[in-house]
Amino acid sequence: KPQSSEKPNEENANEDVPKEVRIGYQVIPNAELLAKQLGSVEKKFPNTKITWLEFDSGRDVNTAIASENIDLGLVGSVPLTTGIANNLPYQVYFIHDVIGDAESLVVREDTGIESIKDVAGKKIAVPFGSTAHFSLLTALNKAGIDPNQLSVLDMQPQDILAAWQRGDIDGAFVWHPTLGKILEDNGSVLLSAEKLAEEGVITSDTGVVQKKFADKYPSFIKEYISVLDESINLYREDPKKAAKTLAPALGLTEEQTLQQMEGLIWLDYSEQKASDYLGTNEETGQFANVLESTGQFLKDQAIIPSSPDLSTYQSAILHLK
Amino acid sequence: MPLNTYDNQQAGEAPFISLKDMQMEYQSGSKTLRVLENIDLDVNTGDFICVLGPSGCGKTSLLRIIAGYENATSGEVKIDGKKHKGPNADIGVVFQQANLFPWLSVEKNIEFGLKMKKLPKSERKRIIDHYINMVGLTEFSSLLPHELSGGMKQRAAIARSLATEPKVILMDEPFAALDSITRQSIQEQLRELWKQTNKTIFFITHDVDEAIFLANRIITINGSPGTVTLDIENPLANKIEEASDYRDLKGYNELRHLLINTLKNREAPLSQNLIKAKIAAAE
Amino acid sequence: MPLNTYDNQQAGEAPFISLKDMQMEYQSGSKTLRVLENIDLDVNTGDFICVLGPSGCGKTSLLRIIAGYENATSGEVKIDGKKHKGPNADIGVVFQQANLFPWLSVEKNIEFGLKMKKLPKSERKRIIDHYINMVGLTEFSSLLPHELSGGMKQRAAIARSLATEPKVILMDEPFAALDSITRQSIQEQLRELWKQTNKTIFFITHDVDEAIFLANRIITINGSPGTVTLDIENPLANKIEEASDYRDLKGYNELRHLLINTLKNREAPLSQNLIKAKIAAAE
Amino acid sequence: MKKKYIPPILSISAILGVFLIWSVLSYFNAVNPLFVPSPMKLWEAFTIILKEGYKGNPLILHILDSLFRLTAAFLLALVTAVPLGLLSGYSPSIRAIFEPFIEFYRPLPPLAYYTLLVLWLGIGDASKIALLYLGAFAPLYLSALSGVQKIPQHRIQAALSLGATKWRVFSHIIFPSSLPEIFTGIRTSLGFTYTTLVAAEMVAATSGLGWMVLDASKFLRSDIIIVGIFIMSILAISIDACVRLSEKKLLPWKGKE
Amino acid sequence: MKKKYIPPILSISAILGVFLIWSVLSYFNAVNPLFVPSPMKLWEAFTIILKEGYKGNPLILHILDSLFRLTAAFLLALVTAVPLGLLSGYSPSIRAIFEPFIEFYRPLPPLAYYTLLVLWLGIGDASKIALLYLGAFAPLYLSALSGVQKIPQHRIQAALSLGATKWRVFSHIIFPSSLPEIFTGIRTSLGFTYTTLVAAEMVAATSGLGWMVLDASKFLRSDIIIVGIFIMSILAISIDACVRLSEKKLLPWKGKE
Ligand SMILES: Nc1ncnc2c1ncn2[C@@H]1O[C@H](COP(=O)(O)OP(=O)(O)OP(=O)(O)O)[C@@H](O)[C@H]1O
Ligand SMILES: Nc1ncnc2c1ncn2[C@@H]1O[C@H](COP(=O)(O)OP(=O)(O)OP(=O)(O)O)[C@@H](O)[C@H]1O
Ligand SMILES: [Mg+2]
Ligand SMILES: [Mg+2]
Repeated sequence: KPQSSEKPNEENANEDVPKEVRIGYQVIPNAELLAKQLGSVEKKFPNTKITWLEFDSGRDVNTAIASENIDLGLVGSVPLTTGIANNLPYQVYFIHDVIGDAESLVVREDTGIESIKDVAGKKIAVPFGSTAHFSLLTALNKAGIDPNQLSVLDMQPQDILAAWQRGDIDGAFVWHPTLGKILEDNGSVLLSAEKLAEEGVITSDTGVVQKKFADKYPSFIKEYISVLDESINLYREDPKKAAKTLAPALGLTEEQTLQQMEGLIWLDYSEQKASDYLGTNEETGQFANVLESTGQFLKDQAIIPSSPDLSTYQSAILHLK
Repeated sequence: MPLNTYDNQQAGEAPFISLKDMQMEYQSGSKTLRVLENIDLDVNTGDFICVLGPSGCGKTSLLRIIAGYENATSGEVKIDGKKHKGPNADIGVVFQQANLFPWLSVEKNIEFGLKMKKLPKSERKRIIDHYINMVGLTEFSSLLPHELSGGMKQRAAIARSLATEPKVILMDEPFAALDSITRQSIQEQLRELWKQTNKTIFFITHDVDEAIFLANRIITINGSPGTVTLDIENPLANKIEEASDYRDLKGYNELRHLLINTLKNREAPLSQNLIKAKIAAAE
Repeated sequence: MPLNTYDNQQAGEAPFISLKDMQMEYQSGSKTLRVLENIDLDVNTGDFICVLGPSGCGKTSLLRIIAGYENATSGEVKIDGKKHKGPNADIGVVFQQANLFPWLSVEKNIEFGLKMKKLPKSERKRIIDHYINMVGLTEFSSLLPHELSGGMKQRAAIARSLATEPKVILMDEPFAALDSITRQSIQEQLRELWKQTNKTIFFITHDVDEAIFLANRIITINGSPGTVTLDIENPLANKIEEASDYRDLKGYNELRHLLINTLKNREAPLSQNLIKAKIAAAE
Repeated sequence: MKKKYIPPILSISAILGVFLIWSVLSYFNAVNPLFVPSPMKLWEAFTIILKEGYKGNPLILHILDSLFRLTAAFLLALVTAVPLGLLSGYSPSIRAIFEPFIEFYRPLPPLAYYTLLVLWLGIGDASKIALLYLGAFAPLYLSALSGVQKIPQHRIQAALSLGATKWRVFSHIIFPSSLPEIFTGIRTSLGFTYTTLVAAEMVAATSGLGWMVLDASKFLRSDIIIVGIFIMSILAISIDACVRLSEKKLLPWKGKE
Repeated sequence: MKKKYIPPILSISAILGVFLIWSVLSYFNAVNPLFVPSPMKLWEAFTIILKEGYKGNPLILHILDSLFRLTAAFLLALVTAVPLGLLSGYSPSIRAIFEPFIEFYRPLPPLAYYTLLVLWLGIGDASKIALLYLGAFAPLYLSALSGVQKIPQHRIQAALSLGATKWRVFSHIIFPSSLPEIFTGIRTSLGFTYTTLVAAEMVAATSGLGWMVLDASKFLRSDIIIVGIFIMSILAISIDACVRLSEKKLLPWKGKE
């Protein structure tokens, strides 16, 4: 069990330090991955065993949270909405990144698709249940296209790549590294998450924490956030160096890494406390509203059966003193 | 009309197996098939009984009831004066097919019953050696059953039954699967063994010659449902050994015809005295 | 020393099957096992030959060579004067186990060979009806083999072999699996059939009585490798029918002893004349 | 007499018992409904997808889509694997040519080569059917092969002695003789193919029972997952029952040779 | 004499032929190397992962991790399924209690319930082993059951007539008599369990052969996928050969009763 012993430790000072913390991360160029690469989490908590577990979808992170296998995790805002709607016992403590160019709708150059209106009748692939899925559906909705007018295919990124190479699909809403690879192969960006964000359709990758863990070790989270903040500062000061550190984890060159990092917006914790995002105890942030509208949209699209009201989303955001 | 002309040799002793007015029925689907009827039979210690009868008359059923594998539908089945308590080591059985345990060597097969009796190891060894020698398998004691010929398997099965020293041995056409030469030699061995040990043997066969050669008492079962139609002492029993070929013995042909005709139901069953007279006349 | 005392009944005709100095060897691993040696044998049209021999002497091997399933290692095997061309419809075979095609009804099984011959449907029907009636299975013609008893299966197999009208029928202990009463009746039928049709039959058995009852010519094979040790006319062949029990016939016991002793190799093989004399003396 | 009723009664009691415990636990909220939804909730989920379908397609369409893929793959396997297996049993040379490849792929987890199939055949039904086909192929091939090998030699000899030619032996003896084994192979093959159904519907599907369960798992819909599982199980048991029934009809002599 | 060498020669020729065609096509770039990498490239990929491992873990560790999961699951299944199967064969009541549940889950695709297993047992080895365990369980159970049912009645009666008690019949007759069937079940079970290996390593694994292939497919590394497939196949064939060998040693009487 993660929370180590239930009984209080002998030494008062150590009361708040967990013996082991299990972090479910995903390979996305953000501050958490940077901190992992630098080993700064381990440095910060010398008395805690840090276990990193790699996940490749928000679905598995949700499942791992539900089965209490991880304490901290990273999920996209859409799986997060699904999780909250299913009463998963977790709270958002951090926004790792707001998705910009890093998730885009790419179409083949030879299909003649020039605007979102042209996708009717085409084959567009997207991993279902992901932020990209949500972005695609929202974009279609905004353009007044019924998803039934085209075929939206449920595919994992690697399958998208394979299908693209074979010419089986006309376009895909997907993230890196698949995004980079299909762009190189006669792909052009039709629409990006950044563009949608400008229209108020925000998608992001969030850090979630097991509720029990948050109640028990608030100061750990605080300090973990400070580690993330350090990473963000490092990136801001020396993006090249950050890219160099991340490149091996992504299996890319430094330039490619840097390019991908630019597709994501990194916010430090103080920025996140603004009312546009997480907010504070006193002033509720807009992020809960984003989640609420995401949930509402998913429900309207009959993707999830029901979405809770705003207060549920609000209480799923952790405000640290 | 069952006919019981056999006069008890050891009239003083109580019979070891005793069936009284026994009936046997099988349920097949919704139909009831009566297989045996009005069976009255006493088996005495030391008897070598051969049971003859046409196919399907209920010989095997009778044996299974005595072995305790099946319960009679009605009537009394007593072993040693007590109600039958199911299959047990007092009643040995040798089946038509040798039926050895295929994962045990000849030796281990014979040891099985002794282990069940919880005899100490040295004792077991002694008994195994004795019986394995008796059936002439000493050289083959460590072979597995599938490495033996049909006759060898059957001999091992007999040794296995004997080793536990049951009070009676039931045999269901044990030699039917053997070729005629092996068969003859194993018949001779069984006869010898019976003489030496004075075991009680209940032996089913459909071969009239086999019955004449082996038994000191011959029973025929007939009809449907089967009943005991003849139960006689074998008049040739004591002369078999002396003769070079028992088929040349006086009275052999008469006995043979009598048995065959009884089996075919052509001749009315005769009384024991009449049979004796007939055979005597032939001599 | 092979001994061939049989004098050809139809000396004018060439024998249908003719083996000359035939040897048979099996390769088992690196060893060579010689099974048959110096076999000289002529089978004439109309013969009913019974082959006797102890287990393993090579009877089945001989039959398989004649059937064309196996090639002799050396020597000559001629059918109808020509080199053997493999199994074909001229040489019918009846196996020890009935060996019917389990997915075909009795009727269809019998039809199989006729279909292979590409006979027209009406013709097939006629032949099937004839043979199915001959073996007494008319009522059971549409049953599948697994619905028949052992004896019925064997009869169907015989009908199947006969229907294609082979020139010779080879039978390998066809009645070994039957109980004695069924066996006796089917033996009688086979004998009858042979008389009616004058078919050539080559019949393997290990039962001396069966050979005496059926054959007009008896061959014994002995030793290892097996050779023909006796080849005689059956002196009782013509008297069998008249007698109520052929075992009561004069000469029966002598013939029986002769055969058994030859099989046991106790007595030196006799010449045909000596045998005739011996049997005549007994009469 | 009454003894024969005991087992079915026990079976039914065991099933009811589990349902009861499940209902009671659910009722008192003793288990997280996310892990084990209550029977009531399952029933609701079932009636909803029955009425409204799942993600735009009616339930029956999901079932039919899956069945179509299964059937197509299975029939394809039947008409290729069985003749090849029979020929392999008849001719050691043919067997020698094909067997190394079959033995090579046979033990592989289908998911290991699925990506390759998608690369080769695309994302349409072709790759899905190919995956199921490969699952169905090996058991059918092996059963036909072993069917031929188990034919008693004397049966073939009997046919030859009745005048059959080599080709007639193949069509009239080898084939019908192998049918019982082939039927066993059909059941194994269908069973194995069925277990790869979900894997086959992982890529680029938007219909099918397997896809439904996978999609539900993305949205933590344990109720739909479990309903899907029930439907799959019932479907599989029905398919197997049909095969068994037709086996009994077609091969009354099976096991009684 | 020479005839018996023909089939192996044909097998080897067939394999070499395929390699040759493959090499030639690759050499002339007739096929997209993404779809079918050249044999050379595979060999390179193999030597690299042999020397440097794959994603931080040496190749042997991937193999051992997979083997550990397989073995743990299989042994667990062996010690539970076999006794339960034997008991079910011996007592119709026990069978009646367990069979509905086994029949229910048996035909299910493992991926259908994998999400539930992860929810219940977490993302660690527990859920992976459970998935493999369920795959291994049913064939073992069924084989033990059918093993008991195939024991000739007269064998049990013989034991009783030799003085065996009911319990001794179970341990001394039922168990050894069922061993041949159980061994067949072991082979089926191992084969089936093996095919779920990749599925079991789909969630939150960072080692194992299955994970390696899946991870490689994320980056479309066809070379690694195919190398992984080769390793898996060779491993499976070796495992099966071991089982067959020990079967021959332990049960010389199998098939010759
Ligand atoms: N378990 C059973 N259920 C129903 N009927 C049975 C059963 N066992 C035997 N029968 C029937 O009982 C009758 C007698 O069978 P049994 O085996 O005792 O005959 P048998 O005299 O031993 O014959 P055989 O000489 O052929 O062995 C037969 O008609 C048989 O079909
Ligand atoms: N295919 C074979 N390979 C090797 N040896 C064989 C083969 N067939 C028969 N034999 C051997 O040849 C010998 C003669 O066998 P065959 O079957 O001809 O005897 P048989 O006289 O028919 O015996 P039985 O009366 O027992 O049927 C035996 O020792 C047997 O082991
Ligand atoms: Mg009987
Ligand atoms: Mg023979």
